[in-house]
Amino acid sequence: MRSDTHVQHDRQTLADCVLEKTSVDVARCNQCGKCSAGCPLANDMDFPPSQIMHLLQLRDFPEFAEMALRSHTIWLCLTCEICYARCPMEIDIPKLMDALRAESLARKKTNPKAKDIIAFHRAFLDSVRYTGRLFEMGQIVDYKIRSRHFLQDLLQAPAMFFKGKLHLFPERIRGRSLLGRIFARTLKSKENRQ
Amino acid sequence: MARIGVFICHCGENISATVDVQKVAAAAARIPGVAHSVDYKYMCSDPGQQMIKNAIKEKNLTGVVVAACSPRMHEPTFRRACAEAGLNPFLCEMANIREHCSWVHEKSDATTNKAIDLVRMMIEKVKKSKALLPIKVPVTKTALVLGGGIAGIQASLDIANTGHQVILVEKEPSIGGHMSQLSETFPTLDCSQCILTPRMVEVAQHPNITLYSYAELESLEGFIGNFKARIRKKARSLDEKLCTGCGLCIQKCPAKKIPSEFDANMGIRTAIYVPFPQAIPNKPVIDRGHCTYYLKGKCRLCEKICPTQAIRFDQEDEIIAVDVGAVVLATGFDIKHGDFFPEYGYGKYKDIIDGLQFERLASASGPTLGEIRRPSDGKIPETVVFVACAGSRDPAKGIEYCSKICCMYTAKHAMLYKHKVHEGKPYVFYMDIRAGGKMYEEFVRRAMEEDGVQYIRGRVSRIYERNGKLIVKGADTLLGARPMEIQADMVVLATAGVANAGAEELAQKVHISYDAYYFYSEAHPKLRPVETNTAGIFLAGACQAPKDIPESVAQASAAASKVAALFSQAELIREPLIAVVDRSAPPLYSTCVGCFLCQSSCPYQAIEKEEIRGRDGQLIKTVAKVNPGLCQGCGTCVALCRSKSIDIQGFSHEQVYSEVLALLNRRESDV
Amino acid sequence: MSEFQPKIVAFVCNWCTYAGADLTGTSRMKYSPQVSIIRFPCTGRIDFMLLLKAFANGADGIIVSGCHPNDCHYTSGNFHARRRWILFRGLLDFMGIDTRRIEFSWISAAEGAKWAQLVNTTAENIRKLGPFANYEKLRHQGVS
Amino acid sequence: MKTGFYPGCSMKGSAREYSESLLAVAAALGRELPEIPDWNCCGATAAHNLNQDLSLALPARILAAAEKDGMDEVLVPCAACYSRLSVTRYELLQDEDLRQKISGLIETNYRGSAKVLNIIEWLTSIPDLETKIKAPFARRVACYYGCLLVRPAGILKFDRPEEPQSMDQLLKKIGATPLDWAFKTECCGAGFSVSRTDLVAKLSGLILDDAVARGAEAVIVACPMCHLNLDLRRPQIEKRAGKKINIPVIYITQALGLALGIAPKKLGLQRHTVAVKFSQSTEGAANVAQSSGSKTLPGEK
Repeated sequence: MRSDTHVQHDRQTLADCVLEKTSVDVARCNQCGKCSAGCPLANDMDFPPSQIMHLLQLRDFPEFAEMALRSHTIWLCLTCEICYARCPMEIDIPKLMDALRAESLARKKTNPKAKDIIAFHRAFLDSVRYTGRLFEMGQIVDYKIRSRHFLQDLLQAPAMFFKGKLHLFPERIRGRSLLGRIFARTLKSKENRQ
Repeated sequence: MARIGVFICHCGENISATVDVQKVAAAAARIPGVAHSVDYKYMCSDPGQQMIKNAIKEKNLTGVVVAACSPRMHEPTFRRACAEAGLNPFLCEMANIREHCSWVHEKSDATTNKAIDLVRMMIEKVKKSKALLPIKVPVTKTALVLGGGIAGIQASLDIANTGHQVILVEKEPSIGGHMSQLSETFPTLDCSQCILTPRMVEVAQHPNITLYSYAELESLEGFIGNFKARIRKKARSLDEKLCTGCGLCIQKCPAKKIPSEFDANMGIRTAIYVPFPQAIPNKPVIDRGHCTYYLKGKCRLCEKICPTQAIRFDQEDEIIAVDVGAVVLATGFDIKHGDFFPEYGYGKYKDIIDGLQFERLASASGPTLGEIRRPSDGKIPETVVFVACAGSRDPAKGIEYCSKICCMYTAKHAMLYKHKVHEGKPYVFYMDIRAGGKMYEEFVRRAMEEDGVQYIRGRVSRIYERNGKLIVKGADTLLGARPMEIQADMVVLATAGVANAGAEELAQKVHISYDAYYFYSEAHPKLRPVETNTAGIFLAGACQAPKDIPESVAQASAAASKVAALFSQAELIREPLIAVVDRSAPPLYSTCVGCFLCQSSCPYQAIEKEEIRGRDGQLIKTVAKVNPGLCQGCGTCVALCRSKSIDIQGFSHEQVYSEVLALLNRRESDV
Repeated sequence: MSEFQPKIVAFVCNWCTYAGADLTGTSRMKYSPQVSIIRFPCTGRIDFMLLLKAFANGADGIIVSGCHPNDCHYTSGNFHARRRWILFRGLLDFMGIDTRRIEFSWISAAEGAKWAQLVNTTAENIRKLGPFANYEKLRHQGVS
Repeated sequence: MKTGFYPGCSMKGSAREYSESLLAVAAALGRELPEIPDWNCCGATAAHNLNQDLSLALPARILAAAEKDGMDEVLVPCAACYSRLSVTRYELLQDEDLRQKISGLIETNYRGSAKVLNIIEWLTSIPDLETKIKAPFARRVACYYGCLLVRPAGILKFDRPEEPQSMDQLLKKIGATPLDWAFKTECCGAGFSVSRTDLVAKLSGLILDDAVARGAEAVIVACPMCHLNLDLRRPQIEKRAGKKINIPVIYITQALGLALGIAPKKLGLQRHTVAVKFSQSTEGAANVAQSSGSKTLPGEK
């Protein structure tokens, strides 16, 4: 049960927590490293995927689980699924990454380097939440405020605009109120934090 | 009326200390049918045994119960004593009043009473016991060996050298198997053919060995000591007696560009061919799939050129029936081929080859005469990447097990490459190095230390071609799993060792069990490693699991010794404690209703169908029949039988029921 | 003997449990004498009519024990026994026999201590359950 | 058989030429593509990065809407949306409890009747497409599948995750020469287009490099995100690579549109950052493409 997730932190190991929520079993990993070898961003990660697996495998060492939760890796994962496609043990690593991101957020242990990425995701979702669809212009602006990267893309935005790719006003769908409720039920509630 | 003799042993103090043996003897004496009841210090001693023998003679006893230690200890002793006194040994039973009574309970009436119970049980059992005669099975002292690889060769020679006949069947045109394809062998690096070919010649010349090459097992019936095998000798399209193996036909054959199986498709051969120069027998075969005559209806060059007119285009397959007493399966293994590794481009890029193909490249008799030249353009590769565990330990590719031989042969390959191409750069991607074996670890160390092979700990993620180079994307998990790229000229995949294509079909033909990967199952993983569950059929070599040469040879000799032991007596003598289907007078003949539930439950295929026919030869009913040669006496069929028509001697319904009743219906007089 | 002393029959296979019980003896471990062993080549041989027979003749409890799964001397006998036991349990219920009166277990030739323990716990349980009173009924049902 | 159409947000904005060309093609082929009424965003990467239930609820609402509108299948041209919708359908059909939970969240009972189609499945399903070709698209093309069109293969059951062929087959039909290249399914950087442009520049750079090296005249895509990264982010890519890269990136529907003889303007080709023009003769590099690549190829440093 998710409601007592926070209690569980102390007793339940991160590996068990992941297993329970995603049925991905890190014990299956035999550390062959094929995932890391094929991961497009392994070089930019602090821990390539196979090492994240191992951090969780040593389940009796919370300090390692901590490293996984605070890692930059989980936010750099592009969910390109190449690791899953090639894993000899057929372990759904992307799903595991999703779970780790959720835990990292829930336990307020997100890696500072990931702030831009998280900011972008948040901006994206807010745009969807209030209009029902992604309002790119609005999102970019929102993102800039959150990330404080005011100058980025300044060169390209106008070009996009003149090519008719950026609208100044968002499209709004009728089902907005329902969306509002969906967001409220999911994002806000601790119940389903994952 | 039964006349049972009961003998209570004190076993020194071991029994008498806690059990009142006199009381037991007295109680036994009161049981109906007991003609003689005594106790003695050491029943197993000579005087003790003598007591029994005398009593049998003097009191002409119809049965004997010895209450002493565990039957697992002395049952043979006392049964022998009875036999010597002229009493059928199976009319002698033991009551275990030591291990199961005196040693495990305190001194008390309860303990003594239990001893009495145990004795009474055995008395009642013996009353129902029948005299049994040991089963004698005649043995045909000829062995059939399937597969002419190193395992089959070794087994055949060992059996033949014990003076018994051997029929060796090989499906290829020549014996030699995979070992004959190898260049050099780890860990000594001696040339494979140099050590193998003498053995092959020995087989050819051995007076006790009949070799059928280019032949396969058609069918196998019967049971241990008495198999009937039918062998299909495939049409070689020539008369072997006339052919001298001069090879003129091969030189003249116009169809020259056929990929050679022996060279793992790295070389070519003609349509009429011998797989390799040292082939045994050194007589060609016409490959009808490629021969111009069979395809186009004309040519027959070989026929014209042959000095002894040995060619026979109209020759047909021949079926040979043989009687054999034992079978040794040495059908070997294969390595995984085909498009099962798209991320590596295996089968797509010419310069990605498998282990056997590298062996042919490195072999002095191979298509490149031992020079390491890559298939695509014949260039000498400057950088070669060896990938271990290519398909092994990889459930996603359907293989969970470790193929065992790859670690060693990969080290060998890297070494051989370095020895032949001094400036060459060999890299090995590995997961673990499994070098258990005499001089194996040292061998791998040599590859690393002396030949400078660079080992990278990790699986390769992907291989693709770019500008004539093979880009190998890997990562070293010992270096933080950082991805790395190697630009290779050639890649050698140590693809998984798998069972032969025909393995399953053959196993069903000879009724043996096999595992999920179609490797043959041994009777016991530790204690019966070369036997199968079917008596008289033995295993040797890689058909049981991936194995290297030393192991295959060792197992082959083990199988041979099992066969020799079987052939050492004129008849197979076995304890008669086996199942039997009842027979009764006409018109019933048997209570068996022919449901054959027993047949499906028998782990030994020991139950056959028997047709009962009247004098007019017309079928009356089909009933079950137990093959005494195969039955091991587990009794599973007995418990399953719906009409209670099948029973097991020595543990018959009558016997066990009376044991139960005797135990539970203790009469006051007994105590 | 004021206390109720149950009669317990043990049906065991020759290769694992019988040898295990021998080991209990050679290592001089003690257990209660209410249990007597009947030897079979394999648990696969044990016809469950025998168990009914035993109950019908006043057995208070029964132990069935053989080789561990995959250790069967005859490769698959113990699996047959297990499958049959699962069916038989239902039959027992139907006949109004408390299934707790039968102990089904695997004991290897090396588990002498486990045998002693099994016997003692079973004897204790049966003692708690009391004598198997209605075996007379079984007789009327014609089992005997 | 009613086939609905889910454009997804980007096809209304940054990728509008994708929907323009799709609708033009659909019209030319005489196919109806009604939009799912009042559709919402699928949540894309952001949703499943932050919250699983949300990442299922958003697509579920879309599919439920399609069902309510009586659609038997839904064409989802955006590979990213296609992935989200497919995964959602799969997971909810796998797990009844989850299905009910999500149905509760979206206040509609989602049944899972409507099948999810990607652009290639849809185009392949069109009978004798070859016969409708007016101006064969006779170019050497690098078919770029990206990630989400073929992975996770177990769920999508579309094409194999290594060396997929479906798009190549389709391009052959319209007269193009698909090349055998190495980056068919490597990731372009996807959702990092804004937040980590540096990484996108790197990954997309590698992809374009290989396409050019093999002598491709165009990269064909079926995903707005891939297009955004390979086309709109070209300045950043070139800046990082320190060289000019001219190869255009074309939506599969645009290529088909050209082959069907539809005016480039109607296909929105003018909206690209990288001008769509084909320079050198087809012949020259054609045999380069065939060769095992042992000699250095044009565009290779």
